[in-house]
Amino acid sequence: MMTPEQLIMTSLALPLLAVGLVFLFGKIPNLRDGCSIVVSVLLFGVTCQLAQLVFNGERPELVIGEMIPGFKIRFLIEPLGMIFALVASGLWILTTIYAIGYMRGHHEKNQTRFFACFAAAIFAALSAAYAANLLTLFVAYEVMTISTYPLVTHNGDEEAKRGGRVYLGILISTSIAFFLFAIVWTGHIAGTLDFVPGGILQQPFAEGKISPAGLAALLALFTFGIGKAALMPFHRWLPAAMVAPTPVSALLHAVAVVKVGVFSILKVVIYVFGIDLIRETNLTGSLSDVGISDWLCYLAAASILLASLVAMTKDNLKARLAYSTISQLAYITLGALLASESSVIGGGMHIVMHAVGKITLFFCAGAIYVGAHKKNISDMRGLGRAMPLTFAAFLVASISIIGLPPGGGSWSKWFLAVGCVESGQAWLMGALMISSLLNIAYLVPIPIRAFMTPKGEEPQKWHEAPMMCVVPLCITAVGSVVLMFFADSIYRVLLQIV
Amino acid sequence: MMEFIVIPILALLFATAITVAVIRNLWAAVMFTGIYSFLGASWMLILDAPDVAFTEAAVGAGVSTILMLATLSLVPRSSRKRGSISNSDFETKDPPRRRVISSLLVVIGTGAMLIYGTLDMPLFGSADAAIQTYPAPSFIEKSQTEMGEHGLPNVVTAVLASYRGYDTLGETAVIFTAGIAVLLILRKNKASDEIGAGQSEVTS
Amino acid sequence: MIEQLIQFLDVVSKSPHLPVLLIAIPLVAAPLLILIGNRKLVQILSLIVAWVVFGISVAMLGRVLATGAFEYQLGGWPSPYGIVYRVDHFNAFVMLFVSALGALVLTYSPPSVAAEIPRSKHYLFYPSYLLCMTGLLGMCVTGDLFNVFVFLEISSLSSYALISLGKTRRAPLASLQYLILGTIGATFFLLGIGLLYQITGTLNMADIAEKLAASDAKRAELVAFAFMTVGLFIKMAVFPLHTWLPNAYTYAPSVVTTFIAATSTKVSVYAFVRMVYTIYTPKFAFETLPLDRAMVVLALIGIFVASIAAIYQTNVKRLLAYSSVAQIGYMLLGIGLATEAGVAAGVVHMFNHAFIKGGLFMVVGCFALRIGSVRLEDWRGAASVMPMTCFAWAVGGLGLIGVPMTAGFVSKWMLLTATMDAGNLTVAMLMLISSLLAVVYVWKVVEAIYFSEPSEKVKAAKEAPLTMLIPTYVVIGATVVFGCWTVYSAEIAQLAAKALLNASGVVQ
Amino acid sequence: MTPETFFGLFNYWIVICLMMTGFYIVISSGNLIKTVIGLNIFQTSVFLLYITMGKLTDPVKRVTAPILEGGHGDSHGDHSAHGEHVAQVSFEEHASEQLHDAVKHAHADLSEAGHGGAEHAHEVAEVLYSNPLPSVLMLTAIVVGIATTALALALIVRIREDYGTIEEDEILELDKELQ
Repeated sequence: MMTPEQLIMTSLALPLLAVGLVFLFGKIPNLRDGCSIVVSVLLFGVTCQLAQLVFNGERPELVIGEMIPGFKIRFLIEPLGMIFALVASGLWILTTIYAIGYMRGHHEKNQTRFFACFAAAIFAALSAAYAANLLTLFVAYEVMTISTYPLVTHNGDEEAKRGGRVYLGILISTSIAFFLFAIVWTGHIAGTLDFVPGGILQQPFAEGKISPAGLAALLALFTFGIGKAALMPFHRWLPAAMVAPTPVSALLHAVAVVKVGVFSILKVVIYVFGIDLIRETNLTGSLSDVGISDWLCYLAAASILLASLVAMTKDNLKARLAYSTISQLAYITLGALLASESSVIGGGMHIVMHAVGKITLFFCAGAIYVGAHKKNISDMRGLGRAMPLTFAAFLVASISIIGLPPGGGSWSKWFLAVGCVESGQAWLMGALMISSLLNIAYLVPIPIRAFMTPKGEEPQKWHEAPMMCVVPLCITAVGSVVLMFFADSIYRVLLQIV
Repeated sequence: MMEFIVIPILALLFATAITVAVIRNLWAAVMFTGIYSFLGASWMLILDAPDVAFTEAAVGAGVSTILMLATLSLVPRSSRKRGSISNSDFETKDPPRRRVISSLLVVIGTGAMLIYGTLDMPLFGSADAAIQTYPAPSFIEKSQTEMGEHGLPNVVTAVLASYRGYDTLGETAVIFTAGIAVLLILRKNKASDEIGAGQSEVTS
Repeated sequence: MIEQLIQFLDVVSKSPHLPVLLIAIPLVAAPLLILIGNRKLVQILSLIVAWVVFGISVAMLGRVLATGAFEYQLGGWPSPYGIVYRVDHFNAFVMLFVSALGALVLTYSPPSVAAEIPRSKHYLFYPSYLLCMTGLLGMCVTGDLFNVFVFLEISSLSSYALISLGKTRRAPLASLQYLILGTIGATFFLLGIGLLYQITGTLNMADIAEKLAASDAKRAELVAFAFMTVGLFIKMAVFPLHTWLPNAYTYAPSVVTTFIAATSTKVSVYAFVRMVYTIYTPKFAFETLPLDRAMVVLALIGIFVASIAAIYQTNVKRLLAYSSVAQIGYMLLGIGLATEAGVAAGVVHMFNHAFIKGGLFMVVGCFALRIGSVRLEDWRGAASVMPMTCFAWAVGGLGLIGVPMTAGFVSKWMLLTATMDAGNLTVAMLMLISSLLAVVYVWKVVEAIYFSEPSEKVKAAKEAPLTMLIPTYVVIGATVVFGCWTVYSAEIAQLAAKALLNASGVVQ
Repeated sequence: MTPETFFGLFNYWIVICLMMTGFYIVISSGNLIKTVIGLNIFQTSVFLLYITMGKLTDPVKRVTAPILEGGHGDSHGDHSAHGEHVAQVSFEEHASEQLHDAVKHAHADLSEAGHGGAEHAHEVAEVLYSNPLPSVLMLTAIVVGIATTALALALIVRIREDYGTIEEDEILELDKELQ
């Protein structure tokens, strides 16, 4: 049995080991891909062990050392991070299996680079999940940006290059110009960068080291600086990243990358500001009651609606899913910024629910592409008969994303709605409701049309994608329903943090 | 008495400098530079610095003038102007007006700043200037006692060889560097060299 | 960890003559090498000399870390009569990276030199290189102001010669342009020394500092300061006195560019810091004179203008040259803060940037050797034939941008923290935004080499030789190592900053 | 400003004017050789400034170059002919200067214990020396200067070989044509 410290170390080392093995066996595809799968299963095992500890109230810690004089790279696992790590590592197994099927079925080049970068991105996701301070989080965040860039530009054509440029440009610029600035500013005011329950800014605020306006500015810097949360107007990178192969879109742009973004925002809200500070601080004193996060909440709500509307106009399936992701991420950001207990719990829970649901949708999109070479929704009429499993999974996952029972998403949306009321912004609930309706409008017709419309002209060409693609998507689809019944345990775990 | 010698020298120095600035013929400019160095050397002699004066006369007025004349006479005709050496090759063009004005502004600014700085300087020749009182005992006394039997009567030489010997070593290194440099620059590439001078190859 | 190293170095560094050996060995070796004249032998011997010099620097740093600053009186003459070499944390640190890069670049050089410099000149090239390194080290080690001038000239003259060796006819012209500006700078510096000498009667830096504190010749002090500053700013290539640098870096042979870009401007920055913090006081420089504001403005304008200029370059050497001008701005920003954190940030950026820029120019040298061009359009698609070289560029480029886990991030972080602690939020913000420009010019190259169809020249090329790749990877690797582990970079820089500020009477 | 200060600083100002003339030539000239000439004059003037600083004058005592006169040590028999010559020259210079000063201050000078008059000038046993250090420094600087000049000229020869001209604007024009 390993000590908690060793467990953390192992769980961080395993993805790196995978990077090494993938490069080492780059010439022998079967061995290379075998290694990926074995390592991912091992990693999930280790993460589960850690989760057991964390959910029982322990807080395992690992200090790597000083990266910059006075600032340490340190990991400390708390429940929110643990949940995120579980989701990322668990879905990594499925994605790896799926990716092997997809990449081979598609005869992609540079598969070695692909799998290596993939493992590196998982490493970054886990580091971010375990980060004990803002510096560690930032380092992990940037490592993730860099390691996913080659994945986005994987195809190497002009379109991929353009997509990569937007991706890197927005993520790096926002992170350096805003996020880094906000971190250093926080350090300057608070004297520490550690994540502390209750926040580290309360004390300096009470001492008058920062004004309410300053606090509001700092919060805005964090919110925009964490560009991976794809809050409008810094959302363009996400559709741009859709030029990547579908497994990348699935794991990274539905799970790891974007979830690192919203996860970071939640962390900042809970452990740097402290939800009390955000909820109780007014910009203008007693006269009118303008909270420091209010305008950001409105922006998030607008982002939810706008992204949904844009999604409706997209015919390309992946683009539609990308805008749907932007919209769903804004739910989580909104939950964080509302800074009430329920909204934060709802945000945290939505990380899980949305991850499982959205990865299913992307898997389906990939499977459709592999099986039928269709990218556009308008071409998918009647496909459902040839690919029943895929479209069934699509339907189930859509229900979860929309927030209808029996999808897991119904719980997280419920908590978010309650959060709106708790923090006195009940009318924002309206935005959530309208958006859910929009979700129905842009997601449900896809499987419906695929099943209902009579067959097209060339049915013989269509068939289900290879088993390695179909099995993972079925598992995740089932998962998104099963989560409905585990929402209670997630709730109880998350209750520890607020 | 001294003024009678100094004033003409200074006047001449100044006149020479101005002449060099305005004259267009390069041969003449070089000769006037030599004269300038020579006049400077004379003044140094009056200022109690015979060693420097002689070095300046030899190096500044002598060697450097010769080098410049040699440079001027090394005139490999350009392909465009093949033919006899015409005197016009050695006429410089007047700088454009804008450059003259901006240069003058820079120079006047710099000069004014320096003059501002001199306002705090000890007066010429004053004995209580820091430079004359510090360090005590002075180099002159010190060199005599410390050097013992080796005490050179010429304190400049003594200091050069002892206290500031490493400046002298550095000075030798400078000359040596310049020597290598000139060799490197002027040495023709041998036929055995794989790469040519690559005059025609322009990488930018 | 640090104690063990100190113990080891303590044994090595017992010799009291280390500071003079540092200068004397290469200075004596250079003429001997020319007498030897054999191309291969000269190459090997100069390599040995360079590594010995590096060893001495390491030993000196070890000694400083163990026992603090120490002095060496040349010829046994004490100050103010004789010349004194003084080694403290700051210059030991600067000498360490100057000699390290000097040795590494020399190790890397043979194939590149063979390709770019005529064979018959090799036996002159290596001694010139050693002399240039000696000059730079001499400027650091000496505690005598006039001696600084002498060494400045040694390094300058040899760099003029080295730059003029470039293949194209523009190299001599670039060299002459540098010579003219450089000589103006050096003469200004000499003038400043003269004024200081006249009001203090001494040339020893510590001595001058003492006398200046008591002196009331404020106007002369100020003018001396101004002239020395302008002189050094020219050598540092501070905007707008940087005009010599892009041409010089572009047209010099790759090895020369690498060495000069990595070390030369940093040593001038060193001299400037010495002047401000050891000879004068930061109080004088930043309160009596508003030099800090002027420096912030110059630095920021310089960073923006040079970075934008870099974006538009199609010649990679010139691109990096403009980037160098911009990076000097960051060092100035840190130094101008006059706080311990600020100076430490400036100093550590000297160190980090030396490695980053050195590494990147080494990569350029590899490309120049195999592709025969430094134009970006000829590098297109190089990743397919030169994967190792291209990867080195990517890593070095990330360092230049300042991505976490590279040395550039450490400097950026420290600089930002220091600026913020000094209460200058606007400057901190502008600094961050300016650093985004680096993303554009670095990534322009990354895209070209990784995601383009190979150009004709690339198709004929092959991977750079190992003798060049290994030193390149050592330097590039160092940028990553010093990005994650800062015991020997940032922590020494902090010690140096502390010592400097304590010496100049700034209460912390 | 008193006339005394004015005359005391006058020498420096002259040197500064010379220096600035040199500097002007450097920055205004488009001809490479002319630029080098300018550098030469600029540097020479800086040497003059140093030397001016080192000079010592004294109303009474004799001031000479820092070359010790005979009888001072017992072991200077082997000094060079060059040194001897210099010593003599400066001695003569300063003898005349001394005479002049002595006359000027003859009646005002009370510190010489009642002695007055021109004839006493020769009785002053003590000799003052100008500061040798500026000379030492400038010897080094002159050598540095000539090294720079030589290097610059070598570069100019190369440039003229390559471009056929030494006018800066023509060279830039030629480079532009090629691009």
